[in-house]
Amino acid sequence: MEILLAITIGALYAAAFYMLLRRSFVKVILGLAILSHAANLFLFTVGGLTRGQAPLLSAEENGPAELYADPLPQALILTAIVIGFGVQAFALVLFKRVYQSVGSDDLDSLTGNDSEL
Amino acid sequence: MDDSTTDDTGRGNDRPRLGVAESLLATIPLIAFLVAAYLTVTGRTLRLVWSWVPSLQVEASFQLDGLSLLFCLLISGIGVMIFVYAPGYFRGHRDRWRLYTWLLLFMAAMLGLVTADNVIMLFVCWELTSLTSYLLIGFKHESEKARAAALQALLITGAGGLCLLAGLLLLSRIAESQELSTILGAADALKQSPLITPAIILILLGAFTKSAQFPFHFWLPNAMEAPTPVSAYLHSATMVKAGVYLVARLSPALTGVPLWDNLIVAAGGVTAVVGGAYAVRQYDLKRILAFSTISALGCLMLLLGLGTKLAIEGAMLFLLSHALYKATLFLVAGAVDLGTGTRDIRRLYGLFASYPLLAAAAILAACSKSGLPPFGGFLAKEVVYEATTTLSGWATWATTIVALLANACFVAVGGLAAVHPFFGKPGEPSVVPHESPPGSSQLPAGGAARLLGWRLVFPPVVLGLLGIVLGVLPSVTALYFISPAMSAVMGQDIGVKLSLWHGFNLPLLLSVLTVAAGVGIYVQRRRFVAWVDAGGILRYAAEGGPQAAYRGSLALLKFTATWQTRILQNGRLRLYLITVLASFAGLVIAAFLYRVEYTQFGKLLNLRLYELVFPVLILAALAMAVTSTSRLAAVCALGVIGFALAMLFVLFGAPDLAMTQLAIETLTVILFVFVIYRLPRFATLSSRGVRIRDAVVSLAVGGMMTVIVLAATSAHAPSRVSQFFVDNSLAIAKGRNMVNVILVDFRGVDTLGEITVIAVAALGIFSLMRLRLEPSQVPAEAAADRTETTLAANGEDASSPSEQAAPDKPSATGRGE
Amino acid sequence: MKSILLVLPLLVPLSTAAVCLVLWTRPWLQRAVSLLGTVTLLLAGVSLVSLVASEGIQVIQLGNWQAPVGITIVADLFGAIMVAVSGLVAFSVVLYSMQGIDRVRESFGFHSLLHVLFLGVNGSFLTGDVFNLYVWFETMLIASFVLVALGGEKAQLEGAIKYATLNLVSSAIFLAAAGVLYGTVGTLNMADLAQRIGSGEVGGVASVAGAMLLVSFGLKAGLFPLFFWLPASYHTPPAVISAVMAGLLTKVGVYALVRVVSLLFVRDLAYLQPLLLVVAGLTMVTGVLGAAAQGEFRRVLSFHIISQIGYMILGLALFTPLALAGMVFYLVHHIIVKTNLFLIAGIAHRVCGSYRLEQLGGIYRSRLWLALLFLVPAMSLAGIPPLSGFWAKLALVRAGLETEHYLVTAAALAVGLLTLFSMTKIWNEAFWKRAPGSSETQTPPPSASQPPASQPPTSQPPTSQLPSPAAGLDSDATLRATGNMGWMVAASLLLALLTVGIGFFAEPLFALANETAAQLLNPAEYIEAVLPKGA
Amino acid sequence: MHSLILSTAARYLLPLLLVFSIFLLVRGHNEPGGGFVGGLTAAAAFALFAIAYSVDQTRHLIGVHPRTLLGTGLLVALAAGCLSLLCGLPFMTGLWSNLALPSVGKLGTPLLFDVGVYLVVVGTVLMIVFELAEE
Repeated sequence: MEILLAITIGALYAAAFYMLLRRSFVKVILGLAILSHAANLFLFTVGGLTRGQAPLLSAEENGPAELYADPLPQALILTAIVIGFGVQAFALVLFKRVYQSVGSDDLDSLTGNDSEL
Repeated sequence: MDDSTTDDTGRGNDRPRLGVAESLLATIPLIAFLVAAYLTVTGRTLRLVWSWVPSLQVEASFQLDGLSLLFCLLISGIGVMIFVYAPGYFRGHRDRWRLYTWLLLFMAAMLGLVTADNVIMLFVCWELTSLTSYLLIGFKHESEKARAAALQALLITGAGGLCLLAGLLLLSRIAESQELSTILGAADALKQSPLITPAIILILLGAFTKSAQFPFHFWLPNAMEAPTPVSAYLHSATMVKAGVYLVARLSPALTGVPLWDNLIVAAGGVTAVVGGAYAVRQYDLKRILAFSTISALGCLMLLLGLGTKLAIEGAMLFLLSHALYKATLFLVAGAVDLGTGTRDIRRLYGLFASYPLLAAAAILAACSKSGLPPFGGFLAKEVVYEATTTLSGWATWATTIVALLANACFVAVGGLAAVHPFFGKPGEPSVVPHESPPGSSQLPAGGAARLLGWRLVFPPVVLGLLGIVLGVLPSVTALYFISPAMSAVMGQDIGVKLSLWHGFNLPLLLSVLTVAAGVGIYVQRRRFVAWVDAGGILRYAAEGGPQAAYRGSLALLKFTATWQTRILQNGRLRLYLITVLASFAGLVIAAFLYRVEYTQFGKLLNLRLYELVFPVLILAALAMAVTSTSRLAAVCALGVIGFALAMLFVLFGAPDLAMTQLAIETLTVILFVFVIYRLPRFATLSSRGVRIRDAVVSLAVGGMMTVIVLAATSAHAPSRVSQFFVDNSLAIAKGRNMVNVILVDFRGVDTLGEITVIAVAALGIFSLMRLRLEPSQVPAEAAADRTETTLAANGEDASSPSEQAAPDKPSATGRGE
Repeated sequence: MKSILLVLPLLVPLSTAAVCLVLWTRPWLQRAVSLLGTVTLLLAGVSLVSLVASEGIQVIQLGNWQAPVGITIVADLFGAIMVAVSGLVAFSVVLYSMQGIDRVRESFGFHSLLHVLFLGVNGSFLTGDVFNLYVWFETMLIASFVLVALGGEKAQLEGAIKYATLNLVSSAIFLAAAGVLYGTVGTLNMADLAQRIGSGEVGGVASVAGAMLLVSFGLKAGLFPLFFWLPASYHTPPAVISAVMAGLLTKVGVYALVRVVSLLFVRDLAYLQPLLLVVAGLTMVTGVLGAAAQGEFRRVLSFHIISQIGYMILGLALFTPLALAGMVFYLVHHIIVKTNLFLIAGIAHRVCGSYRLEQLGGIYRSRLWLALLFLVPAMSLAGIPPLSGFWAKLALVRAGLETEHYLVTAAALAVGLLTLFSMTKIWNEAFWKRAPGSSETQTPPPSASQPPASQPPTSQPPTSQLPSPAAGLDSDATLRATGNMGWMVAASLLLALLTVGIGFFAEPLFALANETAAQLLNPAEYIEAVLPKGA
Repeated sequence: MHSLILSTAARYLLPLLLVFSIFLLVRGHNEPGGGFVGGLTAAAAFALFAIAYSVDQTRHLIGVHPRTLLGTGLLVALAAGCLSLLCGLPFMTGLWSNLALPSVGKLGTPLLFDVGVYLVVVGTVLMIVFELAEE
């Protein structure tokens, strides 16, 4: 399963980077979104996959040494998902505003800041 | 108005009285002078040490020996005269206090430089003199020429300073101490170290740039943009001698190292000849003096490089007499400039009637410069000739000829700078027509002389007279100045005897020859200049070549800078990204090559069929997202990826994660739909080749991520903390949902950061949507008193911040719809 | 009490930010709260340094969960010094912003954002947990994204896009690296990681994570060839925002690099060191060349940040006690000086109405105090002794010579000269040159002329001799009419005095830097403080 | 977007969803849920209301500006962490009362912290949705 997921992750990253390398705003934003998915799945996979029980302890006692999924990567990913959402939402609106302000959705047209000496 | 004239003093017509503070400025150097004089007369050497930065072995340590004291006397003594002179020269000038401040700072730094024992202390003062020199050369900072000259001086001496720092650090490393006194004591260790060669080259680069040695000399004539008192002080008497001082200071340890000796002699010899010969062909009084200063500095270097007892003796004598007469000539030049409004010797003649005292001072100085008895210059020249004629082999011939040439030029310069302006007649000296300065009228300035105050006359007269004192009291000179200084330079106690009359000998013959040649050059100036200009070699060496090299390197710097910035900072996000990805891939591959031994992927193949669904779904959605030409389809694909991800989370025991993922994914898709419909349709903007390139790069990086995942999962280590969560979540943290317990308790701070992030993101979106400042189109006049920004605020929000906070500010307008 | 001191650098900015949010419609209260917050921050930082210096590394296990279970807050000397300096920047910037930010931006959460930024910065300096570091990085980043774009001017938005995109990629790499570390070592606590990795039980894959971290932090630090976002964005927001970012943000990247290399991946130095040396050299050179090519005050300064990051990385790469001490000294010096230069650029802009050098001029003539104020940090940046930058450079150059890395040392020296060159370029243009458009200024009667040094900073209404070029006006030009700049000057003066003070009395700071270097070279001390023996 | 069905549904769904969101919040410590998901649910309820009626009406209904929720939420979360400081324990140490509520379990500072998260999430999502919806 890890191999399959590894390939999936690779594909996610490849797609994300390919989209990020586009000149069109929309594609770049999509790339950022895919990148965030890629990172989350990456974290999930390298954190150790367990086809085990959800990390919910039973109510009564500390039951038998059950094979719980490692809760820590889950918590990390949860944090990462939320952070990613916030950052992405901001980036999304930022791109939109740039489009309104520049009137073009070609990233290559935004060179004034850098190249004018 | 001639731009080389009075406008640099910025004075008005009325002559205000000097303030008390201004008229008493000279007492500051006077105190220093008295201290130095006391120490000189009592013959004491002194060492003072304060702790400064012991962690870096930097102490504020000062050693006052004969050499230091000689320099101290010059710096403070001439300083007294400069500070008497300057208030007269700058009377009423609005910027005069700035000048005095920088001058005082310079003097302090210079005194520190010649007394410092710690090499870092020395370097600190060295750089401070460069900096103050920069600020002083740029005194007339509204003139572009002055700014350029200041920058040139700073860059040349600054570059040399950095070399010097490296060289001094190398020396200290060999000698294992940063105290000069210790370094000088470790002469043997120094000479044996392989590092001595770079150290010598670096130190000499520092010394040569500071002391205007060929080919770094060209900044000095340009530095004449500084007001004349500054030129007199920094650029003839003191700062430019710092390099000479440094070489003299290090002589006890380094004389005898062939590289050291040869480099100094070579640079000094060339500089002496080039500077001297080129001085004669100048028309601006200050430039004449500047080139002759260069020549004198060359002579000093040459003598130090020879390193014999006589040579050192000559160097010290020459140092002393040169400082006196050159300062005199500069001060006279300044006074004349102020009185007549010009420094062009073609327009200066017959001024004796107007300024008899100045003329006297100038003649005194010129006599000393020409080496006529009984002046200090004569003493010096005799010893110099004695030194050069007692060398062996071809060195005698070479150095004697150099000395002869330089001294003859000094005689001619004396004539140009001191005799001609006061006693000359119109038409002298010969004018090369195409050299006449643009815009200068051919009207002589001789008659239009202004009255000068005593402050402008007294200092040159005193300094000129001191030149005689030096010569007529040779035993005093020897006892108090030359012997102690020589002892310091030679590293052993030396007593010198001087006398004005040596009998009829070779040096005297050479002296006579010198004066004759000098007068010849002066009289036949036109012919001499023509001879000098033949082939343009001298001109190239003195001005053209080094200047061109400087300008060329500046241009090259600017070109390289612009070129590389245009290439690197090209403004294209994709190229930035590709660079980042390439670096990322490169570094990770390097880490793999260096660090990862082998990996076992076998156990990872454990797969259940139903689990296949979601990865495949993701891959399909990805393909759709990348290739789709419809925005909606791409967003849908994005949603599918997110949902498939959530399902994977469910499969592998992460219900909380799945729940959050689903909720966030829904929200994200909604946001995308909201926003994307305001953006234009997909367009294919890149060419096919670019797309293929990008695809290759992305696939490579993606593949690398796959490999990282495989490597990491195969090297999986059991968690060191998870069992703790299982054991303690309920017991201590009172929660059965371990993920939630981690989020709010075990790692609650992560969550605190997380909610801060989303809160700020919301705030950011709020301000992005509401706050739209734009450079305005209103005319500048209106902009000055009212705002030129338009704020697009909706105004629906009763507590709209812009309304409340800045009611009088921008006019709130609706969004342009 | 100790334990509170350690978390104060987090609690104070966060609560200040939250309170400012609640006080949204009351800018005066926000200002007061904000200033109070930064004063507390500064005091807490300074006391933290003195505590750590006297009692060794301080540790708090948040939530009372022993490491490596929970999140550990660690203040070693390095971290504590950085917290104190960032407190100083916070204080001076907020002081400056009393007049230095336009009221419109201020009313859109400027103070909250600023304090969230400080929260992220301090969190990054103090955390002892890799993933928590990621969280603080993100906190800092999102706040800086919003600050860069705050106001929504076109240039700001363009800069923000590049800034955000590249930094998000960097964050994604960081996140993945944290995952690899957890997956292959089984812990996120840095001390625990250091112990595991140091013990040799962990395979090479962890080093791959190290390489990933290097790229991620390198991007945030602005190393060659990852710096592009910096010159694209740093000059676009108002000067006060640029100042705080220029002073602090890249330095957090440097801090993280140093922390990770010196604590976790000492074993990889064999191949990292040559790499870092090359990167340091190229960073120095490309940065300074970029600066030399610019004709705008803030752009020159922005490129210089890159160049000087190179010096710090040089210190890290040499990895000797002296080099690391020099690096620490350089960090402190640079934060103070660079912040100040941007603040001064803002004052100059207020005075002259432009950031473009060709439109500036005449400041030396008209406002000597401002010229001197500029001269101090500018010359310090160029390493002119005896200002603070000189000691930093001296230590690094000496360390380079001692380890016989002559080429990169030569580059460091040459870059120093080029720094001087570009600082004098600003000086020439903005300060010495006659103000453009001003005709041959009539010289006032000499008797009436006063030594300009005695002019009180605020006595002249700056509008009186404005060239008012229509181009180059932007929103914070709106403030020129208000004229009053007392707070701005005070903030800048404070930093300038510190620069001079550190220069003339370098010993205390350098001794501290030496101790810091010793701590950095001895990770065992850090590990032991976080993970008591037997835990 | 004025549809009678939608507006009626929204009117009744709003309180239901809000109650559900609080349920998610409080049970999060033991079962899947928590402040984040709870906050999202509450925000969704308001968003639905905004779609059915209008943003203005929703703002009016909530009564405070979303950014105040942000500030308050942050302060609540911070206060939850700081309480332990008063007892001389490290920041963020969980303090528990012996009081237990049905289906919630014991009350303690972690729950308070989760309330802070809940508020921030509601504030964030509402702020974003309102801004984008109003355009």
